[in-house]
Amino acid sequence: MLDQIISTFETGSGFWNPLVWLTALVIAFLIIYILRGFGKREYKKGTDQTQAFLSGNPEYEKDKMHVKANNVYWGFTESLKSVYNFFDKMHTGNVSDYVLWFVIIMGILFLIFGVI
Amino acid sequence: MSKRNFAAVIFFTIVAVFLFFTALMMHPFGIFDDNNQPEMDDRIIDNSQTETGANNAVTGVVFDYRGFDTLGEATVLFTAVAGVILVFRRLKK
Amino acid sequence: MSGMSKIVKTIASLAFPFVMIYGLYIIAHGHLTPGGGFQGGAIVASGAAMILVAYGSVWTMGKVKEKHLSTLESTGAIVFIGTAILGLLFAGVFFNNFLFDSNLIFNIVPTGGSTVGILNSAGTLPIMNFAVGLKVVAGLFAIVLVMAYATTKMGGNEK
Amino acid sequence: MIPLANPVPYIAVIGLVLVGLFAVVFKRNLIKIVIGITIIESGVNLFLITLGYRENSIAPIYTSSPGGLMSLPVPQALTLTSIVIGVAVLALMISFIVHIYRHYNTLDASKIRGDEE
Amino acid sequence: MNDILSILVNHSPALIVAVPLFGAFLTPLVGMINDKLRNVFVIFITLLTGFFAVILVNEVFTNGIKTYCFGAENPSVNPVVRIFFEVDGMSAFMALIAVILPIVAVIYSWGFAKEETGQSKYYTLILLMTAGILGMVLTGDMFNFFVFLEITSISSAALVAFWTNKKNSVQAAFKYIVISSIGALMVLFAIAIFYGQYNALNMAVIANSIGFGFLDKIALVVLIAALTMKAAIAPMHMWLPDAYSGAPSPVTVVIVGTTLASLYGVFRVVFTIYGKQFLTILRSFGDFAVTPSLIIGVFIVVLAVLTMIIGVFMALKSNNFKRMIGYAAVAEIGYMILAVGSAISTYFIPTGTTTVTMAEHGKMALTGGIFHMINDALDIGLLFLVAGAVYYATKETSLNKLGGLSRKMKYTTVFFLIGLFAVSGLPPMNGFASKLIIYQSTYQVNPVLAIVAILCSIMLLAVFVKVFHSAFLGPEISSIKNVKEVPRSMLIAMGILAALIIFFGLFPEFVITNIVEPAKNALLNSSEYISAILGGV
Repeated sequence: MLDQIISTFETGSGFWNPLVWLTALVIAFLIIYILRGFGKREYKKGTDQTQAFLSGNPEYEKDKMHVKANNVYWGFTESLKSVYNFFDKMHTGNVSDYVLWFVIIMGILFLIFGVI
Repeated sequence: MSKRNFAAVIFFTIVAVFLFFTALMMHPFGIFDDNNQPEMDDRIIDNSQTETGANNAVTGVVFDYRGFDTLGEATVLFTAVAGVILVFRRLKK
Repeated sequence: MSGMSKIVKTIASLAFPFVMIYGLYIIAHGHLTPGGGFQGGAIVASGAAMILVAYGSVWTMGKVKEKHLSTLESTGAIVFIGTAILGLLFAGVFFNNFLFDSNLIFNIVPTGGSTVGILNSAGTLPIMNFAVGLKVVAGLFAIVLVMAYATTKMGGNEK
Repeated sequence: MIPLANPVPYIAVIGLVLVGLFAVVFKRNLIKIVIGITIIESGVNLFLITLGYRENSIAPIYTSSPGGLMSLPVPQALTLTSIVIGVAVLALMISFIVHIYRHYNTLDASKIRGDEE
Repeated sequence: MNDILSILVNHSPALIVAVPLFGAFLTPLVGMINDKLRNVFVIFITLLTGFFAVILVNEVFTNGIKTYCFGAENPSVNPVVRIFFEVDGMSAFMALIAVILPIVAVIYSWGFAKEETGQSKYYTLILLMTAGILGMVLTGDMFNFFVFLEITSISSAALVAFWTNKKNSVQAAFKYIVISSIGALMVLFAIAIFYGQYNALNMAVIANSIGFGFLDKIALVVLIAALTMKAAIAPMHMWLPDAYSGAPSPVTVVIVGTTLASLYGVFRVVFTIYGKQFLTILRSFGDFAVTPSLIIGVFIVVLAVLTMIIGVFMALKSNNFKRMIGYAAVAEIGYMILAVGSAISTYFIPTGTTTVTMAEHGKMALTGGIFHMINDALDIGLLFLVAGAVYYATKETSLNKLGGLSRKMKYTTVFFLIGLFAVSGLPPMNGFASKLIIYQSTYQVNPVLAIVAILCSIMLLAVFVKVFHSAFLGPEISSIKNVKEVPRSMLIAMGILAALIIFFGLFPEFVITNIVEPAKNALLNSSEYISAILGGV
C-alpha cells in the first residue's frame, strides 16, 4: 500500500515524483538559508534605511501607493489591443448572440459531416 | 444588414437545410415495416396489464416502466417551485 | 389587484367545485382512462388559478400561504419517493410495484384485453398518481400565487 | 432513396424548431425569446408524439377498448414528462424576466449586460 | 453486518440519487423547525450520499460495471423496457467529483449564508443539484439523462439568481437558463431521432445498434453542439463567466460540477454511443482515411485551443475577482478537451495506419484529461471559495477596490496561494501532475498544441499573480479597514479542498492508478458497456 502511494509516476515520455522534488526543494532552501547567513548585518530598524525613496519626493498615502488591478499588465493589454478588441466584440453579453454561436457551431459541424 | 445578422442568416440556412433533410429521412409517418418494428412498445402494450395491472398503458409506462423518469419530472416541478419562491422571497434590508 | 367584479367572483366560486371534482376524477382514474396525476393536478391547479384571478392575489394570499403550499408539495413528493423506497424495502428493488398482485389494496389483476376498468387495481400506481396530483396542484398553484403576489407588490411606479 | 411517403408531420416539427430558433436568435425582446424557446419545445414534443403514431391504431388504453392495433405508449409518456419540464422552465424564466425588468427597466436583450467589475 | 453492507452496495446506484432527493423534499419541512437542525440535516444528507458514492465506487473499481434496473428484479433485456443505471469507471469517477463538491459547499454555506433569507430553499436546491449531477453521470438511459440535465439546469439557474437584488445575478441566471434549456431541448431532439430509428432509449442498446447514416450524423452533431454548449467550450462559453460570477460562491462550486457533468455527457456520447462507428471510413484519399474519430478529434482540439486562448486572455483583462476565475475555469476546460481530443484523433485510427507508440500517447493524453477534470473541480472550487470569503469579509469583488487582505485574513491567503499554485500548474500541486501529462502526450501528437498549452498555463499564473498582488498584498485600504477572518465553517470547507489538492499533488501515481485508470479504460471499451446490459450479445 505504502509503496504504491509513494511510487514514481510515469507519463510515457518522462516521470514525476513530487516527493523527490520536495526533497530537492528543501535541500535547495537549506543551501539558500546558509548562504543568507553569510550576508551583511548592517540593516537597522527605525533609521532612514527603511524609508521608501521616491527620487526625493515625499511618499504618498498608503492607499495611493498600491497599484490597482486595472493598471497591472497595462502594457500587455495595450500592445495586444487588436486582439482584445476582437475578443470584446465577441463577448457582447447578448443572449441571442450566445445562441447564435451555438447555431454557428452546429452549422459548421453539419457542413463538415455533410461534405465528407 | 449588419455583419452579425448576415452570418446568422447564412448559418441559420445551413442548419435549416440539414434539419429539413432530417425530416425527409425519418421513417415514414405512422408506418412500421418489417425491419422497423417497435419491439419495446409492443412488449409494453402486450404486458402492461399483466405486469403493472394498469389498463392505461401510458400510465403503466409513466409510473411503472419509466417511473424513475416521473420521479425526475416531479423533481423538476419541485425545483421550479422552490426556485420561483426563492427568487420572489423577501430580502432582508 | 383587488379582484374582479362580483359577477366574475360568483361564477368562479360556483365553477370551482366542478373543476375540482373533474380534476380529482382524472387523478383517481389515471390508471384506467386517459389522464393521471399530472393532468388532473393541472386541472385542479387551473381551477385554483381561476379563483386567484377572480379574487385577486392579496385576498388569496390571506387565505393560503405559500408556506402551506410548499409543505403540501413536499408531502406529495415524499409520498411519491417514499412509495418507491417502500418498493425497495418490501420487494428488493427501487420503484418496484410491490402492491401489485399482493394481498393489500389495489391488488386486482385485470384480465387481459379490453375490460371494464377496476379502480382497485394497478398496485402502487394509484398512490403515485395521487402523490403526483397533490404535488402538481400545490406546485403549480404556488408558482402562480407567488408570481401574482410578487408582481402586485412590485407593480406601479416602484423601480 | 429518400422515402417521401408522408413527411409532412416531420416537416412541421422542423418548421416549429426553426421558427423557435429564429425567434431566439433574431428577436430582441426577452419575452419573445422565451416564446421562441416554448415554440422549440412544442416542436420537439410534436416530434416525440409523431414518432408514436401507428396507422389505424387506437389509444393504448384497455378500458372498454374496441380492440385492434394500439399506438406506441412510450412517446406519450416522454411527451408528458417533457411538457411538465417545459412548464417548470417557463415559470423560472418568466420570474427572471420580472426581476430583470425591475433592475434594467427594459426588455431589450442587447441592453441586458452584466457589470464588468 | 456484511449482509447489510452487501445489500447497500447492491442498491447504492438507486440510493445515491434517492438520498439527496429525499433530503431535498424533507429540507423545507425540517427548516420550519430550526435553522441549525436543518443545516446539520443537510450536511448529514450530503455525507450519506458521499458514503454511498464511496461504496459504489469501490464496488465498481473492484468488480467492474454495475447495472441497476428500476422496478424489476429480473428485467427483460430483449427489448430493454425499463430504466437502467449503468455505472462504469467513468461514471464512478464523475460520481466522486459530484459528491465532494456539495459536501464542501454546504459546510461553507453554514457560515456564508447565515445572514440570508430563504435558506431552506437554498439548501433544497443545492441538494437537488447534487441529485441531478449524480443522476446525469450514473444513468444508462438517454431520456433519463435529459431529465436529470433539466433538474441540474433549473436548480442551478434558480441558485444563480439567489441575490435577486443584484442585477448581475439575475441577468446571468436568465442567460444561463436560456442556454441550458435550448441545449436540453436539442438533446431531446437527438433522443427523439434515436427513438424513431432504433425504438430504444437505453444507451447500451442504441450503442449496439447504431450505424453511421444521415440521421445518426445529425443526432451526433446536435448532441455534440448542445452538450459542448452546456460544458462551456468556446465559442459557446460566454454564459459561464456570467453565471459563475453572479452566483454565490458555494453555489458556483456545485455549478462547476454541473459543467463537468455536461462534459461527461459529451464523452459518453462520443466514446460509448458512437464508439462502435469510430472507425467507419467515410472517405479515403489514397492512404489517408477520414474517419468520424478523426473529424471529431480534430474539431475538439481546435475548439480546445480556442477555449484556452480566449479563457486566459479574457481572464487577464478582467478586473472582477469572480469573473476572472470564471474565465480561468473556461481555460481549464480547454485543457481537458485538448487532451481528450488528441486522444480521440490518435487512439481511434484504422489498424495499420497508426503506430503503437502513438496510440499509447493517445491513451496517456486521455488519462491526463480525465485526471484534470477532478483537479479542475478542486482548484476552481477552492479559488471560488476564496473569492467568496473575500466577498464575505469585504462585500466587494472588484479587484480595483481590494488590497492588503493578507494582513487580516491569514488563512484565506494561504488557501488562495494553494489554489494559485494548483490552477497554474506549479509543482507540487495536483494541477502540475495532470498538466505535465497533457503537455508531454500532446507534444507527441503535435508540438504546437503543447506549446500553446504551456503558454496558456504561464498566462494563468500571471492572471492569479495579479489577483494576489492587488487583493492580498499592498497596504491596507482605508475603505475596507474592518476586515475580519471568515467564520470557521468556511475555513474548514476551504481546508478540505486544499488538503485534497495537496494530497492529489503529492501522490499522483496513487490517484491515477486507483481512480483515473478505470475511468480511462471504461471510456475506451464501449463494448464492455454494451455487454453489461445486453449480456454478451
